[in-house]
Amino acid sequence: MPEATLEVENLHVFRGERHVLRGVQFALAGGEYLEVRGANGAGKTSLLRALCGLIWPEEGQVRWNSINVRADLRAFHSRLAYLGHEPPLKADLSARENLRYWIGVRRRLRSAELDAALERAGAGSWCERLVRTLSAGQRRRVALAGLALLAVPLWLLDEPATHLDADGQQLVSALIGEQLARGGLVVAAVHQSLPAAAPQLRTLELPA
Amino acid sequence: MNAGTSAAGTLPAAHAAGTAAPAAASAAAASALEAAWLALLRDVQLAFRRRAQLVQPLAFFALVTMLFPLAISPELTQLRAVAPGVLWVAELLASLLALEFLFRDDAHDGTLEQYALSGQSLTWLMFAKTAAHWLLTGVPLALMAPLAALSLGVPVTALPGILLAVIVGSVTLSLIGSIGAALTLGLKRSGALLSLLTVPLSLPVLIFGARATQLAINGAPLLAPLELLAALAVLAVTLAPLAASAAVRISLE
Amino acid sequence: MSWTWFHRLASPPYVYAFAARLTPWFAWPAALCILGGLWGGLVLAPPDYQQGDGFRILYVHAPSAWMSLMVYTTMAIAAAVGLIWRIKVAHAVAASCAPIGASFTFAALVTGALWGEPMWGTYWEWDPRLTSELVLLFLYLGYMGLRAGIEDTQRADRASAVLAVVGVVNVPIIHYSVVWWNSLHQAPSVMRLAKPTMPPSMLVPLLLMLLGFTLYFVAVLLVRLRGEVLGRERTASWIREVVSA
Amino acid sequence: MRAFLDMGGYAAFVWPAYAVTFAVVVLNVVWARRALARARASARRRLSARSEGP
Repeated sequence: MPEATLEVENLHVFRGERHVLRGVQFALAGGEYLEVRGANGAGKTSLLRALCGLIWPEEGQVRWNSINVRADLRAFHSRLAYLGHEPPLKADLSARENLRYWIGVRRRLRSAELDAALERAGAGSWCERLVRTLSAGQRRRVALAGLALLAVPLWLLDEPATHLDADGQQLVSALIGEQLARGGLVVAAVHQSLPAAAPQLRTLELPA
Repeated sequence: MNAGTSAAGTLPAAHAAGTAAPAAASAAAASALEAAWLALLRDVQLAFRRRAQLVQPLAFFALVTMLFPLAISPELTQLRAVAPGVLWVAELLASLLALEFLFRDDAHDGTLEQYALSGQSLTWLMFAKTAAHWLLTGVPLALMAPLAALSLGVPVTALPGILLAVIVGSVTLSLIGSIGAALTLGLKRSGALLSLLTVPLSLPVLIFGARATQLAINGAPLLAPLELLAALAVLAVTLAPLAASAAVRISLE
Repeated sequence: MSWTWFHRLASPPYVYAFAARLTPWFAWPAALCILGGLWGGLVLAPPDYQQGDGFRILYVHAPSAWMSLMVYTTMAIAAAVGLIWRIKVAHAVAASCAPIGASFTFAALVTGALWGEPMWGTYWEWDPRLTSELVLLFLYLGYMGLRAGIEDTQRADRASAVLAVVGVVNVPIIHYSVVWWNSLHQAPSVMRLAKPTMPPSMLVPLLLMLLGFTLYFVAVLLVRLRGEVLGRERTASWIREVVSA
Repeated sequence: MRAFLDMGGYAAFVWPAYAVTFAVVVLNVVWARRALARARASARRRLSARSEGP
């Protein structure tokens, strides 16, 4: 994976009347992990959504490899994966079908790869069940399997470890570690630090 | 970091490396068409998991056409005179009803967000979704239209023409509807507003469709209105997905 | 190419101050034109040889109908500019247009109906012009309904802008389909008024009214625009000066 | 004057049409001014809220 950088310069974001992000600034290089912390409503989600270009910042810019991402948003999107609060899964499809469609829209996918990723996420035994029958933690695991499958350099994760048991949290840490080892970048909004967080950990505290 | 890997490693390490490591190199991006095809398949498969929702617009269509004989008169000559209007108004209302489901679930569960961030053309994906919607509601409604027409005393010879007109017209209705459904995504209660937005834009379809139906009933050649309906459909195919994708992006902001 | 002039022109403080300064320059000429048009239309113009004095409704109906279309077009252009270049002021213009346009569409409908009764013997005739006007009213209502339904101003701006652009593409299609439909069902309407042979004594007041209403629209738009611009501005210190003044 | 007001027998249609149109003309001015006043008031409120707040 080629060396990649993410730079954020003086980001100001409003949600309605509220000035949520006031001049957020950071730079992240390949292999680095940024934890965004802050109380509820401090703007963690807004930051992630502004980073991936869903929200237009009132001021400031986001640069990927020194180029403003607005110049070619679609190319930037093909390099990133964003996981929101809720895993983007359809309740009426099985875990496996969900990944098949979700990931398949973005990249060609071999069935062996899919099985391996599900297995890795500990979903091997129940991946044919409809998502509506899965627990919140299980759904989260399916989403993590999808994340690994996307194979993109930039991960933007919103509370990746919620609903997960200790084992699952280790899985998150392991996935992040591998992503960093490959030279990828990870930005995660978290309540509390992940266990066994990477040595390349950096933090950003958002004021309430 | 080692601790993490071993704790989560529930399968052979080589396997895991195989999935994740070559990543960027081996992961060929899906083409726009592949992506659109998958988006369409997903919606079709989902719809068949929830068949009850598929039947609702059809039942509604039948219900509305049944109201007219009861409200006007059971006399077939009278019904035949109003049949084009009845059919198209029922068609318009039934397709409106079905629109509610077009994006709502996808907006709730984050699917739309993932589409918008997929690096694929959102316009194509919206087109695929609308195509799926048309296949699942527009086509069945169109197939029901000849039956409803029969019940209104329309001669059998008129049915092929009616079927053709409704099929072509429903393409435009679905596409216009996709714009309205996408625009009202950010709203808590959208029912009446959705109609207010889409019905005025659908008037040309109603006019040409009803005319084609009238001509079919009279046994006259109906090429002229059919051509106009087809022109509308072409225009809608080229422009509506653009507007719908813009609206979806706005709803995600 | 330098865009600085453009951005200066579109910057909220500039627009606010400029709009305030410009308003009287449109308002007074508008009043003069309208008064002149009224005098000419009600007093100087001779009665129509067919419609007698009834034709004088023309002098309010035609400007209202003109406003309804002109305002919608302005709104759609402003919306498109706002959508493409992300200019807040353009969205503010579009948002200011809607209530003005809707009210004049309403006026065009009512005056059209009042004209219809003596001419056709019925208040409502499914004549293509009135029908299109009615559809236009629904387009305006949809636009305003969508704006009202979305709480966040920026999202409301952009969503309604998409609707306005879609609408303006559709307006001619709707109009021609209505004309086509109408031609199937009845003879051409009696209401053929914009006759090129209209004598100057009738035509000049009409042109004065059209000009007056257009100027009036700009004046009202400028007042509304200031409010909309102010509501969209969140940080700037210039608000303090404006508000305390 | 009487003849003018009578409008050749069309008074019942001409004058209401003018009345409606000019009601719309006047109301638009009133609404616009009121909208501006409201925007100013709310801007003032927001300013004071901000200066008191953190």
